[in-house]
Amino acid sequence: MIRLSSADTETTGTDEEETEEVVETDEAREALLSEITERLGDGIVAHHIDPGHDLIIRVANGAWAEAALALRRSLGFDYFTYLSAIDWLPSPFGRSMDATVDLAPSEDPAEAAEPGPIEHGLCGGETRFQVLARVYSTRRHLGVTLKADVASDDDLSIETWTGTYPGADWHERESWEMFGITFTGHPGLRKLYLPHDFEGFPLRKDFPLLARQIKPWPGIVDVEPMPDEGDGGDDSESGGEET
Amino acid sequence: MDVVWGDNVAQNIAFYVIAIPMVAAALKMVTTKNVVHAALYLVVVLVGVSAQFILLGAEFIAATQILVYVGAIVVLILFGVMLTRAKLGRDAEVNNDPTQRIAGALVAVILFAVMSYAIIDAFEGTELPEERYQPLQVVSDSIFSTYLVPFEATSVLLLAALIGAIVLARRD
Amino acid sequence: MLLTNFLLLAALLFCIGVYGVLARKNAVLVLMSIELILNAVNINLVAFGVITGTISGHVFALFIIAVAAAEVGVGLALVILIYRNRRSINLDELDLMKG
Amino acid sequence: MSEFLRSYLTIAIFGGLAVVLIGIILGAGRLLRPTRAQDQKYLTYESGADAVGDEWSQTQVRYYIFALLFVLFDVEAVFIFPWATRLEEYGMFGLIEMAIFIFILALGLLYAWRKKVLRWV
Amino acid sequence: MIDPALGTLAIELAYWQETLIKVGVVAALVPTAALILGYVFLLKMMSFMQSRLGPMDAGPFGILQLVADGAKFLQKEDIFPARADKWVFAMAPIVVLVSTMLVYVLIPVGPDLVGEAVDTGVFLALAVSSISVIGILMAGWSSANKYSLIGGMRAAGQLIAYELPLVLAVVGVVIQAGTLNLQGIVAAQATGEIFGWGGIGSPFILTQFVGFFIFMIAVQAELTQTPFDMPVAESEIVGGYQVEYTGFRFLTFFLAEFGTAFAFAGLAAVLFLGGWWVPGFEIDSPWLNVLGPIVMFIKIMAVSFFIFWFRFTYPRFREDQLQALAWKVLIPLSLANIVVTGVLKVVF
Amino acid sequence: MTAISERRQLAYIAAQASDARVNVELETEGMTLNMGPQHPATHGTLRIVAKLDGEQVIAADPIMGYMHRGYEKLTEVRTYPQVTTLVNRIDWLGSFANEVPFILAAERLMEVEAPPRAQWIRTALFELSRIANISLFLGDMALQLGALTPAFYAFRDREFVLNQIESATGGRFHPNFDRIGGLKDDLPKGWIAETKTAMVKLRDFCDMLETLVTGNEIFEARTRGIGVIPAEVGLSYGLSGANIRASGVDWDLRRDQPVGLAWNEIDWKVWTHPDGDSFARFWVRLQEVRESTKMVDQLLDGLPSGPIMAKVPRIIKVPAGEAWVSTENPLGEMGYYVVSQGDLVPFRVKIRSASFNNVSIVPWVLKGVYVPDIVTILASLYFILGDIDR
Repeated sequence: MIRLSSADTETTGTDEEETEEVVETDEAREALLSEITERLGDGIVAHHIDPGHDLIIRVANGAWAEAALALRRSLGFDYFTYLSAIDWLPSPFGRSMDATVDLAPSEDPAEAAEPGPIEHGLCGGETRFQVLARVYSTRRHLGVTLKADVASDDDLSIETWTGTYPGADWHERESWEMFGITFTGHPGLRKLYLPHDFEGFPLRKDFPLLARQIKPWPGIVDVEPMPDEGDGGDDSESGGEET
Repeated sequence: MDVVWGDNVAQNIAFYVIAIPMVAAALKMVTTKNVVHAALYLVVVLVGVSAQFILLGAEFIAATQILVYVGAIVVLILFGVMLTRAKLGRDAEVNNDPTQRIAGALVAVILFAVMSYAIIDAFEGTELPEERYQPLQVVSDSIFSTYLVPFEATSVLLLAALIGAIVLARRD
Repeated sequence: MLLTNFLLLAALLFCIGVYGVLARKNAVLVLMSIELILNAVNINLVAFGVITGTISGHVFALFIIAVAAAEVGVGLALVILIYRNRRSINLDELDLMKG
Repeated sequence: MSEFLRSYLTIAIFGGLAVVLIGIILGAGRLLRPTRAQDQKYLTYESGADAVGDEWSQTQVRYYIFALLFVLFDVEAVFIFPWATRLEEYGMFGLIEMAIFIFILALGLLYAWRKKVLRWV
Repeated sequence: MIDPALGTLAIELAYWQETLIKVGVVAALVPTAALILGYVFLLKMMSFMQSRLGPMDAGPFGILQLVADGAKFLQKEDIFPARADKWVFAMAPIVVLVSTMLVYVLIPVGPDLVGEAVDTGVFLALAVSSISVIGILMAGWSSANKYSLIGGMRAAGQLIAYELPLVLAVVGVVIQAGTLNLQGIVAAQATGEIFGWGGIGSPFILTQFVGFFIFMIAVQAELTQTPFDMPVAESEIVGGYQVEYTGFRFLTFFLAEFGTAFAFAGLAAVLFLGGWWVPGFEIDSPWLNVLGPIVMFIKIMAVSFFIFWFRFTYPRFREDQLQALAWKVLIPLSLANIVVTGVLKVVF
Repeated sequence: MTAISERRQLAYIAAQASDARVNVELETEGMTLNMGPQHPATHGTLRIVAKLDGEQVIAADPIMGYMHRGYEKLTEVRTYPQVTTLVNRIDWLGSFANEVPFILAAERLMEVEAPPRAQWIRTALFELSRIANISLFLGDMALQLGALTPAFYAFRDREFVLNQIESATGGRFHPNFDRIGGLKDDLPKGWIAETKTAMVKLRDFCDMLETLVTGNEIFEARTRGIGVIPAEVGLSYGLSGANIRASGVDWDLRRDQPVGLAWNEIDWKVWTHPDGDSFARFWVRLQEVRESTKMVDQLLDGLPSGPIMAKVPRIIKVPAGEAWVSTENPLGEMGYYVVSQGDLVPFRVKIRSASFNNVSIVPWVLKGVYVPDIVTILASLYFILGDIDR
């Protein structure tokens, strides 16, 4: 097929420079943060602003439901985006799966590689599991990502959001079946996707992905050349991680 | 055989061809344990009655029988059945206890004996007239002259039935 | 064609209907048996109408069909009402009148 | 008379014919079609899942009132037809008779309408 | 009563010979009618309306497609669901088809070409067509399936709601013709005059257009065709009362549906469009025994065209809307039509 | 429109309330009807268990998972470019649109930006996949209501768009065309003119459908006032896209959050409808398809020149960080929360698919409707099973 070059386009104009406004400070989100802080006070453990993009707030476990209520009722965050969870445990089956050493298939996953220390993402964390959710205000056109630790590593529970955002119902059910996090006060934590007698929590990092156990990670088999590099004969190099 | 065998052989055959399934269906109707089956047996009886009307020359009544009884009343009964209980298969609780059933059978048999005696005694050998077809207009003229008052009363009766049924079937 | 044929058939249907009314507990079945009786009467009416050569039998049969329609309508409405109140349409359980 | 009965005999023959026709076709089908019994085939279809609860359960369809209305108006139609064929002879008197009849039954329809039972619930 | 024998063609036949001929003709007619309607309308017209060709492989332009389908259905296993009520399940399609067949007997296609011209003609035709409700209820109940039951109930509710407008719409015609006999109705139209001009007779559609309108809507509903096809609504109850049927028993419902479409189109042609009479001929001219069937066929196809056109064009009503339409619009309208027709008949 | 529709809504709500009362009066035992997984109205394998009273729904419970493929788990063992092939199977009718937010999230973490030309082509392909997706809905909605014919027109005219997508990307359904830092290839010769012709055809299709369907009394009777979702309720359930715009919420991520795509450079309009019923949802989608065809025209007219690929490393390792990117996909808001720990593979990807939330309102909205309305409402909410189950 003949690929046309950019010259084929009739109008080559509109090259007005993309407004490269690298907003280092984000006033709207700063203001929002202070508003939320005002409402929640000590409930806020940490926060992070990605200028121009996002505001991430980590609230205390006990302030989880209260945060939702405050955001919806007082601050006009009417739109519920999602609710999910993260398992911060480094994969026992190897970090990033990009090296041959990761693949050592072992009968006992626990001893295959001792998991490294837990590295929490933005806003830090205390527990292995974190719940995260996002709400959005259709009037301010701003969204907030909320994070919270579960009660403790032994008690994976947190308050439900269903009272504030009914849409959280299914998301909480999903998090419950995938991570085993209990949402206290949820009207009916039933399996959403999995068969009702399924055992285990598939999205936990220590839940083995059977397909990978049977057929090991093939490595990066095909890396395309960049368009401007032509057919570059160095595929062998790029696919070098094959096992 | 002169009691049951009349002059016109073809018509007699027709009569028995219709009557025997009718009686059989009627008997099944009062003995089956499935309510929907009973309603369907009733359909057989009703269609049979309609055919007997034809034999008697009452064409319009026969068509009415089909339109109203088969097309409407049976449908109403089927609805009623399905609204209350219509299990597939047998339904244990449709009959009274055996003593009452035997008593009922006894009553029916005695009644039939008496009636058939009376009928044969009174009308034995009476032939129906060969020309017994009654055209529709005769029926019509009769309704709209002699029987005008019953006719109008019918409408009031139907209205009353409708209102009664609505009041009963709906609880306000 | 003998008159007695029809009269005996009607009598038979009538008696079967009577048996049905006496032997059945289910209200709908009792109603159906009553229909049987009414049909037996209709056959009689038309048959006698033919024998007497008048039209009255036919007309009365028509009126009886009309009455039967009204009767079934109200009867079934009653049955449905009873069913709704008592979850049963067995007539022997209905001793409301005994107080 | 016999002509009259004959015409209905024809109709009866036609009724019988329909039954015989289907009988023949289904009989022919029996020779052609396979019969391989498998339990799965005889299950009740309910969109691929096992039936919830009883395969058959009672519906509470409340169109009883519709059926009743239908019966009553059907009876009305039965009386209208003979009248319609003879209206020319009855003239104005017949017209008024029937108008009263229709009016009274229309009252029933109106009553049902006002009572809001003409709704599919 | 009109002599049913083919007397005017000067052929004397015994009753049994005549009946045999009629039986043969009607037995061939019902499937043929279903095939013609199915092919012309369901396959081809629908395809062209939907910008596709439709079947093209079986026979020239796919005219044998339905025959091939029929042969296929014959080879399908005849499955009775385990929980079904076997006898009722087996009988239901037969009841429906018998009710269709009986209507055919009554429709005249020529002065002498009629299964039977009985005096209660149109009344009897409407009466026997109402038997199909029982068959449908039987099918719905006996299948032991929830979709079937809902479909059967809907069908019954719908058929009874539209039986009445159907019956009442005809009354206007009966008042004008003064007879229930279908041959009489044709004769009444043939001898009628439009403001003193009798060139084309007086088809009742001109005076009974309200009746015709109601009749056609009711026919559409009686046939459970879109927009009134809730009893078989595929997207809701997946075929309704037919859902558990397989093979030829299933096809029987289809045959009955198309057969009934043809029959009702025929009834509409007789009642409203002048029937088999051709302008310019005497009402008892023997030529009409030849031309009549052709004229009737053309009229039936024209009426069927409208029936199927609506089928392919409209979405489906909801059951409550349909009931409301029947009870709140069509029945009062048809009652008013009767009264108005009666008044006009008496006054003029 | 508003005044009339408010009255309609009120009448509808009143009717519903009275129906509910009637039911309590009649207190009958219900029947449980199972719709799906193999049911024509469920576009795949959704299953709705509805408790019925007569033909009225007392409670409805959607059951899914028949097509759960565990994408969130699978992404954790695939490199970033490989994830693209996975995610374009989420909403299989608008595949290209699924790839974009994930790629954008990865780009943000890598602090790479695609060149303008790539962005514009991305936007154009995005809109094309929206047209391909929603035009199917337009036909299907009528089909679910029993009108067979519009579905055939929809399939016929959608083909024009699929052809264009195929000739640009090589794949009709699963293009896998988007790359971190740009696109796989530039557009083929003559594509722009062909696409514009196709857009004209699609506009004709929209006009035809508008006359064919929206003017139809039965269609209106079946959809007006059916399944009314007030804006507030819809938002709290997380309804997005046309579903929430049909409830009068003037919110479109293309306008309000134009993440690195060209939407804010062209002239277009966000369509809303105040009613919030099934008709409104259909109507808004119909307008959106037409609007999208105009957008594609503008995008192709204004296509900037330049490279289509930014400089990115051969083997993509994404620096540690977290990013949330969502776009206005054909079905609604679709977003990815990507957590990277500096590896070849993502540490965790939360896939926020639109249909999941759109369907979660089903138990609420189906309460008290008739069985036929289940189909109407499900069709008008428009979901793709893969988008629910992921």
